[in-house]
Amino acid sequence: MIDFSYTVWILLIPLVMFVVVGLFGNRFKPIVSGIAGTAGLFVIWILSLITAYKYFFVLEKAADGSFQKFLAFNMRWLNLTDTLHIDMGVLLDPISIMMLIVITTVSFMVHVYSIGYMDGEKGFMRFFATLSLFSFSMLGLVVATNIFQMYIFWELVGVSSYLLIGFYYTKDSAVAASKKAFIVTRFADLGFLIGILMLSFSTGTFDFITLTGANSPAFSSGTGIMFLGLSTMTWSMIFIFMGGAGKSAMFPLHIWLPDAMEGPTPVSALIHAATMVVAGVYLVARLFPIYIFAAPVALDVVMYVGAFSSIFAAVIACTQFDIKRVLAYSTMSQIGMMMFALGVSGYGGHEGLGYMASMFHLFTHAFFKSLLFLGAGAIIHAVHSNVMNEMGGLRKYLPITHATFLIACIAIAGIPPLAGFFSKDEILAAGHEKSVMLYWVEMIVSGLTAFYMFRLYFSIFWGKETHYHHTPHEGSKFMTIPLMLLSIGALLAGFIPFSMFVSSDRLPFHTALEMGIAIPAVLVGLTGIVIAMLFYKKETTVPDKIFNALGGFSKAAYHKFYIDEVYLFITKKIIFNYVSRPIAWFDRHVVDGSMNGMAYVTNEVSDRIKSFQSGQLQQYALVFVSGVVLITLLFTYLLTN
Amino acid sequence: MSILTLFIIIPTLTVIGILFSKSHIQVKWVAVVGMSLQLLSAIALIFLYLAERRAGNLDEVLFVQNNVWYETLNIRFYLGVDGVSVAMIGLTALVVFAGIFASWDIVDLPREFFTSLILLATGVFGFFISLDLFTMFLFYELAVIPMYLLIGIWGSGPRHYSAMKLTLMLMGGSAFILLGIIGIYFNSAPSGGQLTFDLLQISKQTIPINVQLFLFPFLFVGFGVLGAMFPFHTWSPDGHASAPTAVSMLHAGVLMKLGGYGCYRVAVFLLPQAAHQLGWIFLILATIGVIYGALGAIWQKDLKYINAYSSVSHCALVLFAILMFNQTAMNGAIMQMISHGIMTALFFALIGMIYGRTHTRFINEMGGLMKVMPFLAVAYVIAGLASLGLPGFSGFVAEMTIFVGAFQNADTFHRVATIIAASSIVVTAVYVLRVVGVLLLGKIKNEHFETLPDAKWYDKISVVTLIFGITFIGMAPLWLSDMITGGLGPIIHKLLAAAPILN
Amino acid sequence: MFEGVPLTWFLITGTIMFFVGIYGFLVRKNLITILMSTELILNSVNINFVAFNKILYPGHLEGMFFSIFIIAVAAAEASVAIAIIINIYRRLVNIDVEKMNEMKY
Amino acid sequence: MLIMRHELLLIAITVILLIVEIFLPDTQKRKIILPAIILMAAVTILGFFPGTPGILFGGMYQSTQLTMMLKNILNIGVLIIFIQSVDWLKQEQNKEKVSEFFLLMLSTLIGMNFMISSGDFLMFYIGLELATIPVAALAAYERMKEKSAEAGVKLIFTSALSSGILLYGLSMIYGTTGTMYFADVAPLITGAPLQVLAFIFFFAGMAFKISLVPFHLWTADVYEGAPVNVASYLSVISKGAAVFIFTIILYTVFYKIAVMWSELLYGITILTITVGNLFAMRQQNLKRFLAFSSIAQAGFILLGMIGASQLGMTTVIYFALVYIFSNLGAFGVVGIISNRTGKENIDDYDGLYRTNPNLSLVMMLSLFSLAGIPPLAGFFGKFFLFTAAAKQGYYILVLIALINTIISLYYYLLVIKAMLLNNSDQPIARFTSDGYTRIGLLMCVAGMVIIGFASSIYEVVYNLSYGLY
Repeated sequence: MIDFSYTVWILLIPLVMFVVVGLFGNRFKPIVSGIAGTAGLFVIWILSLITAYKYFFVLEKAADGSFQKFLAFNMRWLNLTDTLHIDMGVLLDPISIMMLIVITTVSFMVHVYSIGYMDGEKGFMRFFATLSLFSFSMLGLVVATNIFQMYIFWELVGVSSYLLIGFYYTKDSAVAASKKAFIVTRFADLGFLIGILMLSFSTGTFDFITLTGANSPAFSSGTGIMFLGLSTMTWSMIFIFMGGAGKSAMFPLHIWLPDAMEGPTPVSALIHAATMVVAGVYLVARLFPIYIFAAPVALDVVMYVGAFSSIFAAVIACTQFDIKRVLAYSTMSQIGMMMFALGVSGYGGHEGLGYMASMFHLFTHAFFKSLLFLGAGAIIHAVHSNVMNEMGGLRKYLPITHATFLIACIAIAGIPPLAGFFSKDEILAAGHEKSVMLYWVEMIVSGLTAFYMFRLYFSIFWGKETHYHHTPHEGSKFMTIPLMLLSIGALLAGFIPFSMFVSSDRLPFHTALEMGIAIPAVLVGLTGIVIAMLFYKKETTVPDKIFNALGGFSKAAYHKFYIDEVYLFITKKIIFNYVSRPIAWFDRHVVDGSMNGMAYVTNEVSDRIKSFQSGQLQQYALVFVSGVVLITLLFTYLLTN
Repeated sequence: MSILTLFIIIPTLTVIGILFSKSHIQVKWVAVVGMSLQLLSAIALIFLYLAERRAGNLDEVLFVQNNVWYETLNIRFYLGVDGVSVAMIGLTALVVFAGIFASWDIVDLPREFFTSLILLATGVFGFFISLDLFTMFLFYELAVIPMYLLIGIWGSGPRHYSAMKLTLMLMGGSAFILLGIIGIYFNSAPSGGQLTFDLLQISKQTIPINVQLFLFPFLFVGFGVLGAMFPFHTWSPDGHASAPTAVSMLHAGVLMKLGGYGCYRVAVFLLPQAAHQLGWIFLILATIGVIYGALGAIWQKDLKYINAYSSVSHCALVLFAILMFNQTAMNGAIMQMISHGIMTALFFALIGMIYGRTHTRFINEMGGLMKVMPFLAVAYVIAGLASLGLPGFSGFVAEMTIFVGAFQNADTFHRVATIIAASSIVVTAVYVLRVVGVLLLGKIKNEHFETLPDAKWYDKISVVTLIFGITFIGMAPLWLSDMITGGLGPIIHKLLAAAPILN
Repeated sequence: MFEGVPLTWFLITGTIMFFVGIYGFLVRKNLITILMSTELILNSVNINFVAFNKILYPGHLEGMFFSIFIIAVAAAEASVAIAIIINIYRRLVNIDVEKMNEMKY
Repeated sequence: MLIMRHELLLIAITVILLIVEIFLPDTQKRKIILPAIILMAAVTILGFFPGTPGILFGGMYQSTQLTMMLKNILNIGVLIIFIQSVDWLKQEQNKEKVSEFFLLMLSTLIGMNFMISSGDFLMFYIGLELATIPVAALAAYERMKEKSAEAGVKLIFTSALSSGILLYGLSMIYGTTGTMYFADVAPLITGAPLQVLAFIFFFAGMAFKISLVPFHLWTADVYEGAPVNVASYLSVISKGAAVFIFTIILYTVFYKIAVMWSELLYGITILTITVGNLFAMRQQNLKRFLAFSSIAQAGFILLGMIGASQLGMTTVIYFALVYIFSNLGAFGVVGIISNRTGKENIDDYDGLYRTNPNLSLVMMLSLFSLAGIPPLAGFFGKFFLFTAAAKQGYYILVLIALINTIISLYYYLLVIKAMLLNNSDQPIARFTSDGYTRIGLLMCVAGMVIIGFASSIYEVVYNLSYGLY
């Protein structure tokens, strides 16, 4: 057995970086923080690659030929009950290692890119410190050995996301967006927490290996009907999925994601495209055995939510003009597809194709989506705007960006042989096996994806010639090199025989392209591209006409179907004005009033009885004598009874 | 003489030293030296305690000092600590230490200020180490009274009203406690023998159930008032709002913990049957308090009010956890006390420092302070994050322990209460982020604020000490949790014996 | 001399005197008259003591002694009272009890 | 002779002072102050030497360890009052009548001593009157002040009425039992209607002395009108002595109808504490304020009496001891400020701490002690009183009393608020008090601080006390 305990350093190095840069960063020049953070990331990137190599190619497989799932490191962190305790450790299995690769790669690229992008920004040091914190949290999340550790890091990525979205803290919109992101995900996390409580109470453990093992207590306990005809385990899984849905921006908890684009673009690339937002997918995948064996209803929920979110977001993406928002809705749509894939999946071998497809798409998506964001960053950096109407014809000024952006667009549109094609194809194949209707929904999403991506592409790089104040130019080497490296990933990632490494039961299996699915998908994608080209390559009025023709629907889509307004109504109007304010009033006037009332009554009584003390000697004597008489009468009464 | 007597002797000597100090500076330094010694003794106590336990000492309480005081009434000067009290002492020492630095700016009557502050601390220390109900009560009242002067003289706003209200409400609570204590005393030997105030000895008796049912509400409400139990919490917002910085810190950080600790150590421990029978009433109140305080905080505009309502919510969580009657939840309750103690002290320290610079506490009038005073702002963000239960800070550990513990009660009533209480974490996030957003981020609203200075060295000592406290516990909670669990044994045992059906 | 006069007669006399005294104390406005009323009360007590002693417990003289002491104390009391009244008169030129209400509430 | 030690010593110094006084010219009367204090101190100290218990005059006078201790307590109180009075006595208007003050006070003290030692209602009555009549003269001491005269009138007349009623009660007791000796009366108390009536009359008379509601109305006016030191004498010494003897009589003479008087005390306690507090909270004049506060305190003392046990009696005596120190502390401060500035209102005390910190501190401690705040002795006293009442199962009564402590705390805090919290444009100017006042106040503070911690005092009291059963 190879010793993997060094993997704990993958967690510790970013943490140390965070502390060191955070506390002492301002003693040095800003660039030092950037270099230090990047160097740390480089080290753990290498470590992750080594780990992956050793795990997949060197480590012996288990007796049944599957990849092992084991604790590389573990320590007791907190004792709760006799059976429940929170541990901190590193769990290695195919998906956690896959995630390690994704996170460290993208994170490293983003670090390098940021040195260029953030150059001269105020708070450079703060940026890198928080980025390290995020890397630490995200890595901790994926290697979590138990669900509580995952929850802990889950919260931590939430806060790093909060800090990074609100990086430009003097901008009110950024502050509002960060707040929104945190609170919405926090609300979802409440569901996660309740789910954990229910799950752990039924099973008596937090441990992933026990929970998802063959003899998991989750399969046998908590099966009784609890509420609305569903079992405890189903409810707990639905609650846990609520947490995942919040972080992964599934409908209706997605509202924070578009706003989160207020953060610096590298952050959007890292957190809101490649890593944190897929945590929900990862969570479901992590607990997949429980979903499939103990809570199939919850898995159906995952499927429907995923499918709906993907089409919902794709429609909105077609109507947006802010390039980062388009990408954000695209992200939401793609994650919806991953969720959908998990939802349709079965367990074991080819049955578990959806599971594999989901992970595969997660993997490829990370490359081309972060590439898209970084490209968008380069564009914004060049033209100082993120509204696509103010752009056009940029291919002349930004050749490298143009090329890489195009690669990413083709990849996400699902055109072979780029990465997106392979993973999307598997998803559609898995979907087709489960539900034909949803398969066609995803097919439409696929087409829409191609359309809005190329709408974006053509509007930016072709279209009308816009006059710029300053001639746009490429960023520094720090920015262009990561773009090129990532585009290699976007080009080639699809060729990895993913099912040989990642599968629902950790047993490798073979997959082949199903032409019956691949060909229609490619055709749909191409259709989308062609339409986009017709509409946007030259400046035309066709899109506007169509937009107007669709009337209310397109308007609603443009306004993101008014979900934000609903939330705003609930929070601002109902909670703030109709709950909190009355409570504050109630507290002041009723609760406190009753306390003050007691004092008032005492005072009043005191005032009323003052006339007894009239100063008249004879009245004193009268009271005296009446006292005696009263007591006598009282005792007469008492004695006669 | 046990090490515990130090915790009374040191503050007493400090007070004497302060009274004989010549200048204002000297007063402060005497206070600093005294309270540093106190902090060191507290740390030493923690280590000694852990060492003793590791050496296999299984006594219920350690470092016992037991002297007869009033022989005929069997009143004793009886000191001793278990894991819970050691933890509380650590908390107190830390907060007091930070409090001294936070009040470095006091110019008006500093001698009196520090005297009162340390007297208050003495009361708190004495309360936590006493094992005799009489001495416990004595220290309890000793801790409450200096509050009046501290708020009344050095406070702000409607300080006279607030001070009076706070004192009267707390003394009202203590009147209830007194009745409860006397009632327990006269039933402390149900099978004959000498009556006693000795907590441990009483805990080994079973007080007749009808007596328990009579006394329990008095004791629980009495301590609950100090623990800001709904609906007896209204002294807290007013009191905090008017109090000077260090007093708010000590008050919310430590004094309010006396309430929770008393509920746990006296009401529940000595009257377990009644606790089982009547606990549900107070559980409802506590649950209401958790969510009510949090929702109430959203609308407030004054920083101190926000934090006061937040304290109501957090302290209600302590009572909530105590009333869950199992080891995990109680452990969480104690941790929540410690966590909230440090955290809220940090909050009040920062609010005080910000107020000292901007001269307003209304969040609408401020904004963008991050730019002007980054140290204080970052510390405030940290405090806020700790308050909303972020992992890595003590609040998370405590809250999660409470929720997991509370969830072990499998009936619907407790479940619903738990879920309602748990939902407060969202509401907490709302108000914390609202404050952070309006106060620290965004643009600077008042140009006068552009030139305000950041934290001074003494501010930094105070803030860093407290931040260290919350992060240390938040990162490595195991020792604390285990230490507390060790102290919980007898009470859990007693509760289980009281209700065999439980669990 | 008292043979044949039953105890109740004395007691009734005493009681009447007592209440007359109290009545006088309550309604008279002149301090001197009020002082006289208190003397009435004390004398009613004397009657009681003497009557009880003579008729019920003739063996001892406790009641007699008591009344003698009461008379003596009453004299002392009266002297102090009158001294104060004179002082009042000097200050107010008036000894109306209702005028003495400077301190109240 | 040793049996009557206390009384004889007091009589001796009274006579000595009287003789000295005769030979002093009118302008030199002040010279008597120091000898008086020294003699009183000597008497106080001599009183503490162990004495022989015994009875005299065929049982009319009885001296026990308990009564000796009670007399010692009173001696201490009077000594403190003497010391505190010096500053006032040295004022110009009192120059001719300094010696009267001491002589009258000593006479009342002698009366009280006899009262406490009485074994017979006759002795009790004589002691009582001796303890009352000179006080009326003292209340009217300031001849030039209308208020003082009014106080004298109110005191002497209500006291005459109350002793009339008390005597009427005694006459009925005599009628039903045929004797006035405590020891002989006790077994003959059967609870017959006439005896109950007699007890009520007797009770009313005593309640007047202790100023229990509704027999308390004279208190505030007299305290306000009388010189401060006389008021403090009335509030602690007179009241203390009456409480002592009343407890003794209740426990030794009327124990057979204990059920009855417990019920009576129950109601009176609630009334006294509540009414006392409700009036006290609205006072402006500090003497009046302290008068009502002392009424409420008397109500608390009843809690111990109602305890009707050894514990009960101990707590009564112990509390009275504590109360003497606390109240004298408060009165001492009021007195010196009144002497120096003539200001007696709470408002006048605004900002006092800034100008006269030490006086304010003493005042604060005294008020805290009265309110029952630890670690001052008042806390212990009150705690024990509650314990005594709770021992008999009067939990509801204790609860009501406890709620009343909140009100009392409120008004005590009002004074503290004035002194420490309020700021004033024209605070009482800074002044240095004389040595006597300082010693007097220091004794009070020492008492307040030490008595609580020194549990041996409590134990001594406990061992000498006795209960009903």
